[in-house]
Amino acid sequence: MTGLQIIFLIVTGVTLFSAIMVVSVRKMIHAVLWLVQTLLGVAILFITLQASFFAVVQILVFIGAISILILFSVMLASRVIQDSSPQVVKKWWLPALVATLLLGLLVNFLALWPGFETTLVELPEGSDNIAELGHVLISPEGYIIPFELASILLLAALIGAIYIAIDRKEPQSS
Amino acid sequence: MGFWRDPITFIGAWLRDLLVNTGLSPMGAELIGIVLGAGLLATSAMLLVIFLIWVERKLIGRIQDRFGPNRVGPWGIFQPVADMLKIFTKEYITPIGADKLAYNIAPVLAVASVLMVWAVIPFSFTVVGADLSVGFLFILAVGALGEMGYILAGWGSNNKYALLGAFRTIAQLISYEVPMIISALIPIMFAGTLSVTGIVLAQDIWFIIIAPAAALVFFIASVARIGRAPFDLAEAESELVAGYNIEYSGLKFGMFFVAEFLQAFTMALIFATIFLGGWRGPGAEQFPILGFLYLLIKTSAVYFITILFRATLPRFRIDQMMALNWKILTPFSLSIVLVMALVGRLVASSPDVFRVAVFLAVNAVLLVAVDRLITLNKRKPPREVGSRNRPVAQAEVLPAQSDPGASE
Amino acid sequence: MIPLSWYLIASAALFCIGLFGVMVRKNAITIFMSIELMLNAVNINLIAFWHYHSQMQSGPHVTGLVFVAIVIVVAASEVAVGLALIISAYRRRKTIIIDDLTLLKG
Amino acid sequence: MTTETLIWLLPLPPVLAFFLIVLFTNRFKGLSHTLALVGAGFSWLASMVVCFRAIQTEGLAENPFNQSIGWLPLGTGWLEIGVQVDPLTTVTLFFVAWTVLMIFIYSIGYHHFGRPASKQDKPGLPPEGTFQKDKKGHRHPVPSIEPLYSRFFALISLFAFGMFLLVVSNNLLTLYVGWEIMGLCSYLLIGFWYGKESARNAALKAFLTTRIGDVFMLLGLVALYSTTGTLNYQAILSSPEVLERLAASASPLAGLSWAELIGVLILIGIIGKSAQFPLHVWLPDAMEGPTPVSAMIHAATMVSAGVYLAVRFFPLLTVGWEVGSPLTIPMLAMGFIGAFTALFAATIALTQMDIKRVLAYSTISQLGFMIAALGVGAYVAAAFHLVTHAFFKALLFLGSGSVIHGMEHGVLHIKQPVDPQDMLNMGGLRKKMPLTFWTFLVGGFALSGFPLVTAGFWSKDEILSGAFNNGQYVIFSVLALAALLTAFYTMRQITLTFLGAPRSKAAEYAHESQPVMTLPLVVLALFAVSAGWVGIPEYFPLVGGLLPNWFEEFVGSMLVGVHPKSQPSLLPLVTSIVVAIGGLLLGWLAYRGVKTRTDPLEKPLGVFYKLFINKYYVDAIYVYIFYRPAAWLAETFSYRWLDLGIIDGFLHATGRFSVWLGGKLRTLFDIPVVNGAGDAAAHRTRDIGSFLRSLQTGHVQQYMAAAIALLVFGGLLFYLLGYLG
Repeated sequence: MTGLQIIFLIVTGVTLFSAIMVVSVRKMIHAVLWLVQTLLGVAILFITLQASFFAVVQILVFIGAISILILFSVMLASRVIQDSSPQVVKKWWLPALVATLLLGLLVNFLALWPGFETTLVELPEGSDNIAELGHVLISPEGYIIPFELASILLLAALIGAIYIAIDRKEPQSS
Repeated sequence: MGFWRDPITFIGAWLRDLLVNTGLSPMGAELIGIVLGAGLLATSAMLLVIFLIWVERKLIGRIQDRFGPNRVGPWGIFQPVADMLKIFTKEYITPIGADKLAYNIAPVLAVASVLMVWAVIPFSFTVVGADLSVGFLFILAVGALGEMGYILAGWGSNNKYALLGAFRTIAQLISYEVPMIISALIPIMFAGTLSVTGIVLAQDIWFIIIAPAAALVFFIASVARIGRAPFDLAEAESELVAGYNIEYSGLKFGMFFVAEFLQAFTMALIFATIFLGGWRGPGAEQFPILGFLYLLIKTSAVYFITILFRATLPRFRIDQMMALNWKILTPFSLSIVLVMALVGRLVASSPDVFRVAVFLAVNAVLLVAVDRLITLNKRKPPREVGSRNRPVAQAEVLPAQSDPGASE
Repeated sequence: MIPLSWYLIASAALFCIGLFGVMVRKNAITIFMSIELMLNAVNINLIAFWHYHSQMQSGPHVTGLVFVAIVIVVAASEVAVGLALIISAYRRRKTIIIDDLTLLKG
Repeated sequence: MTTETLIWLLPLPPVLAFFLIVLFTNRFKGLSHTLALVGAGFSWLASMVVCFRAIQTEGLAENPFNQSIGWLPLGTGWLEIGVQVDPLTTVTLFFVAWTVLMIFIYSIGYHHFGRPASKQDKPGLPPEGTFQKDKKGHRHPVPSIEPLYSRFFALISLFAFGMFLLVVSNNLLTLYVGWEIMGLCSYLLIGFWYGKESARNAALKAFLTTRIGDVFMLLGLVALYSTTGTLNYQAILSSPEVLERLAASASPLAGLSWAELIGVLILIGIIGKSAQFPLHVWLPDAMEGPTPVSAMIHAATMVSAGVYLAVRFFPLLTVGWEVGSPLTIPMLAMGFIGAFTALFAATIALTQMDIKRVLAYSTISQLGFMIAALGVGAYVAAAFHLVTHAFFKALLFLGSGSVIHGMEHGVLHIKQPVDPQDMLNMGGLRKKMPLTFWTFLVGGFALSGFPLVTAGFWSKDEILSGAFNNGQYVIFSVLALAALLTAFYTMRQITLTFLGAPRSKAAEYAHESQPVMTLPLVVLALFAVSAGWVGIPEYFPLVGGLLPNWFEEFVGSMLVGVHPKSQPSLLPLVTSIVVAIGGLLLGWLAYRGVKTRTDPLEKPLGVFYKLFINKYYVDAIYVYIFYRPAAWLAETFSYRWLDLGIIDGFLHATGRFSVWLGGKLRTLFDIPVVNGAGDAAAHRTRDIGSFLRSLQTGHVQQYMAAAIALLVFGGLLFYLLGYLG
């Protein structure tokens, strides 16, 4: 049990607990806060995996943009969401059973793989070379086409979101 | 001699040796050192704010032809301390219907997000909290946590004004993040790294000389991001009472207050670091203590300019604020990045003097062009909202002034 | 150091929690948050395998990171469009409770 | 740049100008004419450079500038197109470039550039003028700018392209392309004021009439290509074997060799283009177009293209002929048609009162001279007259345009409808428009062949001597008579227009045109005089031999075998001097005192006058012979009988039958069988659907739960199977 393992266990515990809170608390705002905590936990997991760039990106994108967007929409829609009524469906135990079974299955299948028990050692310095990542993303031998597709996807999402959410002044139907 | 050259490293080394000699494992000693250093840094930052508040009040007082604080201590220097003590003793009020979790966590987030920035700033050749390879991204990312704080404060207070203020703040912060990041791309591009230390080390020539246009955009955007005048419409007293923190009292309000000042100073610090060469200056490598001094001087200069901004410029309307961002700064910063990247490529291997001359010329052309464009496209004045004939208090119905001699 | 299996199990657990949330929550926005959880689980997996791969090949291999970047892009686009859809649905139907949005009921 | 490249590029600037104007600058009038002028200017410059280099080159006739490229891959080889500059091309290019440029410049003034636009002006009608306030606030009547100004410049640019293309091409195909482009432009420009019915009709008439000639010409080209396998000039005209073979082989048309058949077919095309009898009827009507168009298309360049082609194909037309031997069939046809047309048109011109129509008939007449010259083998004389005629006829047309302009100004001023083109309304314009008068006088004298000074004298004299020397005395005398009449009607025109006293108030208020219009007049007048000096025959008394007869040497080198050297003979010389001076004198005597609106020739000529003024009733005859039957065929036979009766009847019967058949099919097959099966399938589908719909609860989460449950179930199954097996 090294220090890193202890840190990992604590962080994972907090993360999973927060995730459970996300899906179970009644107040939506609190759910968002728990979500933020989960995402932070995931970011720390990234750091333990020596992917600090993506840890930071995780915070920047998921917390800085996505959570805030969700927070906004929660506030906009809060008038109709009564926090007092139950937030889960009546037969919630059935999906819970299914999810637990799935978890068991996944772990079982993964355990069949010989690399499952590999211990991850520390990578040499500069393994998450951002410059290298940038080169790969825009080099013709690398991932230029997925990268461009992702750009187009972002643009399309931008335009689509504006188009969908725009408040059209529709004629008053009698 | 070593102490005077570089006191912090000296003390750190001494402390570590001491702890190890007492029987602690080296890792534990390191841990204690980190905790102590972080605590020290946060505390000194907080103390700095007290001083900053006094400086700002004094300066604005001078500009507005007043004395400013002048009662407590020499030149009123202990006035913020007195205020702080007063704030400590105030009662905490939690409004009915407030969301307790959000209401209480918001001020903490606000202060923490600012303090976290300090972790990656190199204060001298040897002193840096954490030399992250993605340091600059880290600065932006923790800014996102601050946004979280504001929106939670606005929501948790269960107050319409607070919520409106929070919305405005978030809209402003998210919007101005765009030109800020884009213009910050230029130092990153020239330095070739995201590490803040790397950016400082790359500044043999200050980046403000190479890219004054980008520095200008960055400065404007960062002033807007900290929500100071002329971008202080989130807490526009005449419109929103006090913005997102209207319902806060006591120490929680104090935390927001501190966060605001600290943020202003931190922005000056970031600007000084990435555009003004950070701690660099003559002899700063040999005598790292000089690095502190240089950084302090540069930061103070930038901070002084933000105070001048605040004291001299009137507040923007919200549509003007948005128009400035989306119609001018964002396209402008994009074009700066494009042009600078191209020009940088073209003159990459030229001698420094020539490079700087070319960059200055290009920046001048860009600035003039954008100025021309703004002037040419000056729109007709926006439609007036509301009627021109507003009810105005008539002189004859005003009560007679009872105390003409009352001072401020 | 930490075994790979821990990461994989944590990621699977996070994924299943997200899945559970998607299946049981009534509120469209919370369902969205659950989907974010699932995406994060995927990212943990990807980065863990990136680490594993780099370790096995003894040298940096950024391919896994590219996947992560694209997953993040997809997540961002999905949130933008999805939240716009929710707002739009809210405007028309005045509800975002998923049980009330059953126009396609047979 | 090599000369060949330059020749390739030479026609292009005007067509670029055309596209630019049409596509982009249609709204900007100044820009449009600038573009057109720049285009024409570039072509002019290139032409001058090419001409200069061509003249410098030794033995140009044997080794012309020539370059071909493969254009269309055929089964056996390439259809080639290319450019060529030989002596004939050089002289043609020279006068084309000059006249085109001058007329472009002139057009700016003619269409009142710089004047205000009038609201009453409609596109497709000549501008009617408007009022303009001067500094003191007085309203002056001023002409207004042409509404379709840009279109005009676009079209003449396209026209210039066609002409340059025709001139520089080295094969009949591109020549034909240019030929047809010019035909199209001619149609569009005659109908430029399409609001006038007369203009529309004239445009249609010109198009259809020239089309007759063009169809025959195309037949000639096809025949030529099928017999020789090429359309290249050099391959056909410069190789004696090909010509021999053509002359020797018999064509399917009885009694004609291939050479004669092709010659006759091409000759018909030439007749159509150059407005020879009997296809001349379109040219006088073409005067409905703006005057620069008349000058350029219908006097200087396009109608010359026919003659140019005839000159170019002289070796083919005359194959088997030598000096002194009997004429070939195409030559005979050319000689008699040309001579007849020359006289015929000259007589009509005697009686016309419209200033432009007189010139139109004179053009027909002069073209007849050239065709007749070719008919008698006077190759060089024809080419020479082609050049000089282009200059002085362009000059005359532009001068008449200037006169009309001046008269229109008078009309505007007196505000009464007076025909500004009627010569009986003019008179005394000499003092009002001195520059126009003097240049017009130069042009007129050149046309009538005033001895020694003018270019027309030298070229016409050569034609007469050519006819005389070849023993064609009939043709010679007819041409001499035509020349006399030419001088007469020219003097008649000058006298009526410029001399004497004004015969209407409009003429009193006429005044000189702008410099932009008079400058081209002056330039062309210089050429109308000096163009003759390059071809003074050596035997001529007094002045002969002072200047070398460069033209004959240069152009004459084109003819390898037959080279009729001009021989000294006094009779034609005396004749031409006498007819020229006599005609001019007679004209002046007859018309100097005209004060009323009657022609002094009306009484003495009697029934002939009526014949002349009605143009020998040719148009009326055409209406009876061609138009009426064609109209009957179209209206009664084709439309009433064929279309309505037979075709429609058949269609209606088919329709009724189909309706009946469809009804039967529907009641007997479609409803019971197809519909029944379809309905049954649909009903069953609906039943199954309504059973399955209960699965669709509309709750997304239930779907998802079901899908995941299925996955888990499958996984378990797989796991168990793996565990067992």
